[in-house]
Amino acid sequence: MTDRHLPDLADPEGRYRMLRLIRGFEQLALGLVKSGAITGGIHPYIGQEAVAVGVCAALRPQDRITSTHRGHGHVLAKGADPGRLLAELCGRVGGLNQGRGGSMHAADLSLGILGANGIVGAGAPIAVGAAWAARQAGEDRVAVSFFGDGALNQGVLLESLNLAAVWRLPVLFVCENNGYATTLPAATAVAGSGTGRAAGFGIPAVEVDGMDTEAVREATELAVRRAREGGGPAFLECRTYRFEGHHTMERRMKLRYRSTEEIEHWRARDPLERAAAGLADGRRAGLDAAVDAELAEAERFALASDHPDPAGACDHLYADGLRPRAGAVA
Amino acid sequence: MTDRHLPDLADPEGRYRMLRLIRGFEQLALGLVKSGAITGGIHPYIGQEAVAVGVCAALRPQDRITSTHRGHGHVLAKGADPGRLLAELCGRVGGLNQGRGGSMHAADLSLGILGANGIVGAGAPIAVGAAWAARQAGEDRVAVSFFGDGALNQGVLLESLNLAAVWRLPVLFVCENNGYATTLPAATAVAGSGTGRAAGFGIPAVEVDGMDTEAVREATELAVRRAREGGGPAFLECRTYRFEGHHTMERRMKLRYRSTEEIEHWRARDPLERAAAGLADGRRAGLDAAVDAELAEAERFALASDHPDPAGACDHLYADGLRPRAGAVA
Amino acid sequence: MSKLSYTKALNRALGDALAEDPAVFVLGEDIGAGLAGPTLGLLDRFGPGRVVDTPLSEQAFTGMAVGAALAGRKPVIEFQIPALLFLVFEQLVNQAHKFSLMTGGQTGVPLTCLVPGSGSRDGWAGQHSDHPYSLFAHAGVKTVVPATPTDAYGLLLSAVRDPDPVVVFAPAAVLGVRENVTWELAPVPLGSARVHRPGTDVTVVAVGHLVHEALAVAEELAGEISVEVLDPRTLHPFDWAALAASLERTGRLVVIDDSNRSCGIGAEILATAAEEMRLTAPPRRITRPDGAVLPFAPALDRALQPGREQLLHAVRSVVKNPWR
Amino acid sequence: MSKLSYTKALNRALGDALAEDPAVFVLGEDIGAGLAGPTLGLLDRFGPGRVVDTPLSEQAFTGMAVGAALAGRKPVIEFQIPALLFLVFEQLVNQAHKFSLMTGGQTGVPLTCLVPGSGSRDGWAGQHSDHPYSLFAHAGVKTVVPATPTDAYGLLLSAVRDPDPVVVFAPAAVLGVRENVTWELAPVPLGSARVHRPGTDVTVVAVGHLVHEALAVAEELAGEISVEVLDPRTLHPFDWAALAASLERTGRLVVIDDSNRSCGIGAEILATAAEEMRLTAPPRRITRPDGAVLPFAPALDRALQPGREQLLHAVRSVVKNPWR
Ligand SMILES: Cc1ncc(C[n+]2csc(CCOP(=O)(O)OP(=O)(O)O)c2C)c(N)n1
Ligand SMILES: Cc1ncc(C[n+]2csc(CCOP(=O)(O)OP(=O)(O)O)c2C)c(N)n1
Ligand SMILES: [Mg+2]
Ligand SMILES: [Mg+2]
Repeated sequence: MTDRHLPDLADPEGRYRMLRLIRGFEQLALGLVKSGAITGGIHPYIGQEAVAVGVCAALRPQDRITSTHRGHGHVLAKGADPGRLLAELCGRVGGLNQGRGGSMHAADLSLGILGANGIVGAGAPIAVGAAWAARQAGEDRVAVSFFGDGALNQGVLLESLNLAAVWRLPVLFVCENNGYATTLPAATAVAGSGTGRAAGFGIPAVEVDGMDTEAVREATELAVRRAREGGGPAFLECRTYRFEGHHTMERRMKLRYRSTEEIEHWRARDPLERAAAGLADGRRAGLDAAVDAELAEAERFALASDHPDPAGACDHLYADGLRPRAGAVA
Repeated sequence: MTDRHLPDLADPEGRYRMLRLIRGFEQLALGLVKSGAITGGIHPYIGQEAVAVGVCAALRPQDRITSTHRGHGHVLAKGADPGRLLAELCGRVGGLNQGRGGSMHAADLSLGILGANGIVGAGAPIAVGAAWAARQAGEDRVAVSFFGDGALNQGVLLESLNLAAVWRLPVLFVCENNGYATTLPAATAVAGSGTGRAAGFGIPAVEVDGMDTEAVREATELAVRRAREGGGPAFLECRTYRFEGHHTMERRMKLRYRSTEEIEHWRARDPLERAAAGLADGRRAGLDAAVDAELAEAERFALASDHPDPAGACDHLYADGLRPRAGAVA
Repeated sequence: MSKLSYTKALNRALGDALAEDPAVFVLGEDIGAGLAGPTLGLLDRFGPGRVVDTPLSEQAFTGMAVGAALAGRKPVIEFQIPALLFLVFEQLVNQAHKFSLMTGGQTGVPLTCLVPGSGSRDGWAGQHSDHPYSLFAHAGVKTVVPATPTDAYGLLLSAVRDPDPVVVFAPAAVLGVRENVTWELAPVPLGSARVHRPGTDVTVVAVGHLVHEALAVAEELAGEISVEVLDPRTLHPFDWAALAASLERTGRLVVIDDSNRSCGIGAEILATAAEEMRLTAPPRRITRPDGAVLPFAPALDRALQPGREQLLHAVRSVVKNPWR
Repeated sequence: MSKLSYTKALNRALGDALAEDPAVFVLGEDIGAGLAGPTLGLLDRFGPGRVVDTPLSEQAFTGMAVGAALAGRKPVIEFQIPALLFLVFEQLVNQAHKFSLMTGGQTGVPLTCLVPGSGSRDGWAGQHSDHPYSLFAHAGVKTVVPATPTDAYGLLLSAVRDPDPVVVFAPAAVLGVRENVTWELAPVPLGSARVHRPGTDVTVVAVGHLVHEALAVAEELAGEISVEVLDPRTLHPFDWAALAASLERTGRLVVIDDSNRSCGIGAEILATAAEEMRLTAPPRRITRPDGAVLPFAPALDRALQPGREQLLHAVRSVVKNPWR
């Protein structure tokens, strides 16, 4: 599965296909959480697909991204194999990370995917470092840091805005403002605004409709072009919404931080429907079928992949092969 | 020395007196560093006195401050006894902290001085917490966080701006922009501007001439009045300059990060001279003499105070009196 | 009274602490919704002035808690993940812990940090599965790991009342434990160990959820080996007198500890016992491996955690092997 | 070659590392000016693309270094104060250290952290005087504490070449040490201990600057007690084979370690020795007290640090007291 073609996001069909792939992947994953094939649950990306797809449509294969706890969409849109991502979620040896990372750490360094991340905000300085390295090497690669509205209040992210700005690095900060950090409304947590903050660091910042793939793509293209030409970082705030709970765990809880009306309001703005509306007549069904087939194959691959051998539980703990002392001495 | 009167900063004479006290205190301390009576050196505040005095002139005794590694000016202006501060710098039992804290940790909780601090930016959230506590108690106390331009890039400080803003707390953030964080020019380290950043968090922010005590006082009064009335935090950027090196250690090094012209330019704007110009004819000499007498007494007090007994080295390690196990068991 | 769950015990301790002392307040992420359990219902009962939902700014709100403590309040912070303690190491260890000594005793910092769900939770992987209590014992912050619901109640209440910073770890693996409580819940002094089961051949010191594993092993070995199970409850300050008394009886020591091996609390217990106490055989410890990072796949995750089989083996071997 | 100072050795290692591998770069605060010593002259020699002065944003620039490492670079961060490591615990322990395992071996993070002036510096007080190396040994980050100029050179060079994160502590108390170097400077493998002085009665394991104290004590006791002085040099991974070999000879162990007592490397060494090695008498350790905060006044500061007198006493008592 390693020599597969990278997904083509250059045209609207390709982008719709990816939106649909992410949506279908998450639905498949939700089922596997329920069945127990995925342990620990996931943070579903459903509803936010336009951001990952719109941004990645403006990137090149050698560009790099850092992602979040809610990372499947970014990882897929940047080109990761759905079967290997799903195998990772299932903790199998065929997974992107050999089953060692799981949902929150899915990475494919060969595709410039420097990892989902379990710590809010942690990806931002990593993207800054990748951008710095590219700039020093004279390459015109950019780095994208995806993060949520919650991350706007993380010190390391704010420090990263300054580093990127003061060094004029080719970084794109993409804030996916889905209105909530878990149960906390952004309105009561984020003073000022995301774009206002970025502007305070001297970073050009725009707000984009995060339910509109094309709007996201266009804004990203502008920012990325400027960054490649040495114009420094940019900040995109994508107003979006997650249709599901924060985490699959939420399904078992009775939380009331979002009203049914609010959820319905946003569901009516489904990015998939919007993208589908732009497709040529009759194309949708074919694309859907192709995606469904790909997902079926991904599921087959993932579930056929072996569980890792517990004897290798410490494999890769050190890159130099150092074996740690075991936890019990007989 | 505990029932001394708090310094009166209500009129220009009182403010000049305090400027002169801080200046004289620092010069005295510089001498004691040289003589070895003060171990470890100090970060002299000389040149920046107008900020401490201007800000504290607008405060009440029950207001609270958090300070920095360069804290003597703030601590004195908020009313600490110069003799006890000097004794602290000399590590004597008569010191503010019984000789346990030294220059970088000088504190007098009874005066609302929550401590100098050895970690850049660390005082900011502490001031936020003090302001929160005051607000919850229904008191109209404010809290002031002093910090340097270097701290503008510390994550915890940026997070603190958000907390203060989103909770509308009575905190005043006072940035003393002296142009450098050690050797690093603010111009190459701080993207955007301090005030721009604060504004990005929705905090009213003004720039003030930090060499002008009256300008600082007036800006502080406005901000403090609004904060007491529930109007939330404010941010003051005071453009100032340190006449000495970053730390007394610097005297032994040949560093060239500041030009002689630049230093001369700022020395010509000495806040003491400016304040002196506003005094009634002939008053200056008398005030100077009074301050010199007070400093002589402070020195006498400090040097007469006992060195602490090494047997008490772990005293106060825990507030409940817990004695730690010693480092060696016979 | 009937079955009390561990999480409910934490919840009750917080409620009682808030009720008994107006200086107490609780802050953290999603605590209004009671997401993690210990704060459930507290917002309704005490209002937003005492139960404070915070933005995602661990450093600032921990520093804020320090400032509030300096102004006379008693903050309790709930952290959603053990790794968040890494983010606030400066505020906790370098500020809160040091204020008392550095100010020459002018003030303490009565701050409590509660980490419900520490250690491994199946499927949460490398960044959410640490058990970093030994780091705080090393730094000198009071460190508590309750093993039972009543201890969870009593230790958390004492932690909140304590004038110093305290970190309370509530291991994920005990959150579901329930206890039949027939007596009045009461505070448990910090620094006091508990002998869960007396024995004469070997002392097993077990930390947190591993107390239950140790009890199971003791039961399994009953008749063959008489195992004393000692729960230190507080890792710093440690109840060394209780350990010494136990070793006077048994002379043999096995520690089971869910932190990384090197410089963990297991090391400390073995070292102190070897230095100062009666040992008739080489001691043993069961821990995570050195520098462990828990892999995601459940079987790998479990393979790195100390377990019953290893303990059984260690207890048997300690009884067989005197000093060489 | 003539007298090489410890700081100069660090400086030379950085220069050689930058010269030999274009992937290497150095970053930190005031490193262009060479304020702390180890980076002196490097900016002039290698330019601002390889020697990067950073804003005061420890978390972001440490995370940035991780990102640069993932993109193929080999960053070396100089930290001005040991406590700054507390600020970046997340980036170092929870990100850099974990990437290799969590990515299933896709990448390592070849990041070196250098802390010149760790431990107490007279007059720098509570927040600038920690010696937190045991925290990193516990977390599993490779941890190095060189005691001599040639070791400082050799270990730092190996650290920079290493594919994993490494923290190098250069204790303030050895920065002034000079050594007559008559041989070619060379890398020293991580994880290899060094016997500074052979002996037959007691093994003294000394960390960092305390190696020099141990040598002085050994000299003072010569004729009375034959002391072997072992410098582990790397605390994680630890050269357990060297310790075992030494204890086969001596059977007696004293550790002198400038970190806090509980869960420090001293505890680890005693614990491992007690578990696995030959000990004919209870081992001893000299450390800072539990949870130590160094007070400002110089005499108080010194009172909390492990010293020669205590070591002398411990060595004598270990020789006198077999197991009871
Ligand atoms: C630094 C940090 N704090 C807290 C958490 C626990 N946590 C995980 S996701 C999350 C909410 C994040 O909100 P946001 O950044 O808006 O992303 P979203 O979940 O909405 O996609 C929280 C609090 C964490 N992982 N890291
Ligand atoms: C978080 C942190 N990083 C680094 C240091 C070392 N350090 C002490 S003062 C200082 C410069 C601070 O600059 P600034 O905030 O502008 O204050 P100034 O010294 O100019 O008054 C540095 C880097 C520290 N104490 N804390
Ligand atoms: Mg969100
Ligand atoms: Mg400055």
